[in-house]
Amino acid sequence: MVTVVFLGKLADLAGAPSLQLPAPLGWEGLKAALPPAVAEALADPRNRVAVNGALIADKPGLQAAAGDEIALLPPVSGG
Amino acid sequence: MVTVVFLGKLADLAGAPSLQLPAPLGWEGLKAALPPAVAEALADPRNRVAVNGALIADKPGLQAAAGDEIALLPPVSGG
Amino acid sequence: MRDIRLLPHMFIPGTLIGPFTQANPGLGGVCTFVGEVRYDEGVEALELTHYEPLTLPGMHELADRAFERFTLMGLLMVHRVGMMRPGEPIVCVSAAALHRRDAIDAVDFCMDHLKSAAWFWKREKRGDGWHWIEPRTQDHADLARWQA
Amino acid sequence: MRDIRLLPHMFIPGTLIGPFTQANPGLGGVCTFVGEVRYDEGVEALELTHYEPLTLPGMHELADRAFERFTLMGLLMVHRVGMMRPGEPIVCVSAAALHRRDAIDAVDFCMDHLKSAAWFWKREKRGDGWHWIEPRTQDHADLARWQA
Repeated sequence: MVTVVFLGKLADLAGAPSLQLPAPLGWEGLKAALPPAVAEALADPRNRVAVNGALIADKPGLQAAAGDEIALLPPVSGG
Repeated sequence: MVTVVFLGKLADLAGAPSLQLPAPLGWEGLKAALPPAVAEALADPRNRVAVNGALIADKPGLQAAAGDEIALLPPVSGG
Repeated sequence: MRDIRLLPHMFIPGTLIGPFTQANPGLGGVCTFVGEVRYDEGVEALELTHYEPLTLPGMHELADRAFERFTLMGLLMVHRVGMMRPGEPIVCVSAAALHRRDAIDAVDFCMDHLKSAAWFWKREKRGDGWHWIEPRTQDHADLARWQA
Repeated sequence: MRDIRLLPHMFIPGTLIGPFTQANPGLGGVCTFVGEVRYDEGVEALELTHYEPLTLPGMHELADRAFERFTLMGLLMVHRVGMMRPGEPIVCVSAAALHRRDAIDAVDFCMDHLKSAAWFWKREKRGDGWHWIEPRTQDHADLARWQA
């Protein structure tokens, strides 16, 4: 399985802090498995994606294997 | 009497932290009563003069009466 | 002396700063900033979410940059995560240096980056539920000062 | 909360900063700078002379200007006078504000002025006697930043 972690507002959109999806998982597979609002948000370049703690530059090139953790990261918020 | 207080390096030049001089005391009287090295240093505009805690803008206009305190202040040093 | 931490529980800044200062003998100055959760009208609680694999390494990278940019003897950077109440400390950054300019600027630099370029997501609880907080325009302007 | 003092004896900054922070409830941040007498090669002691009728009023004027220039809730400004040994605290400035920028800048502002525009004369004792310390060029440059 691949763990998908939702941070910040994306956790609200997803309705949960994380999700388990079958491995292997690519970009299209990820989007198809997510709630539509989250899949749509991922198109926004301000929402970043990390695999096993490393940010990826090329989101459509995402490749996750069994045991990997994908994090979906909206812009940081604070102040 | 008028008290004359020497601060910083001027205390070294004067050889004492303060001095009592007869009142009334004007600029020329003050200079004449001070050790020559201090009198000379007073010509330097960076050395300021205060009477009773107030800096004076016009040093030659100095007028001190009995009980007054004159302070001779070299540039501050710190860092 | 370098001490970078995420804390899931309440802390008392004085208990960190005393030992930090002692751990940097020979320093000329220590600058410390402590941020607290403000008593904003109607705010009952504040929650700070982080993502462990990015947040702590990000703070270490920020510390590396501070050590490169300023002449420091020590740097303490402690950030709360989790649920907080108004009045509780949320962040403490302390820098020790031979000269005050380095200590003050390093704290300023770290705070600006922690506020709007570190991996934290902050939301506050009001009577009508939770609200995500966006960085203020001022925070972005503060951060831009270091990019020259 | 405003606390401006000249201290003729050793002090422990933590004992001032804790109560100062407590005295400004609702603050967003507190910035504190503590300067210590450095262990400079061969320096045995440091003496700070002041002139009471000018030095303390001068610090109060500086505090007035800080309150005018920044949005502050509180300001603590404590300066040692007299004889000090390396490692002892010499100055402590702490500013409390709703926003960090005001707190940090107020401390920076006060320190720059205390260092080169306040009525103190500093000399250090070395093996061959006492030496007066001149402000560093950097101190004048730091001060000039606020004159724009």
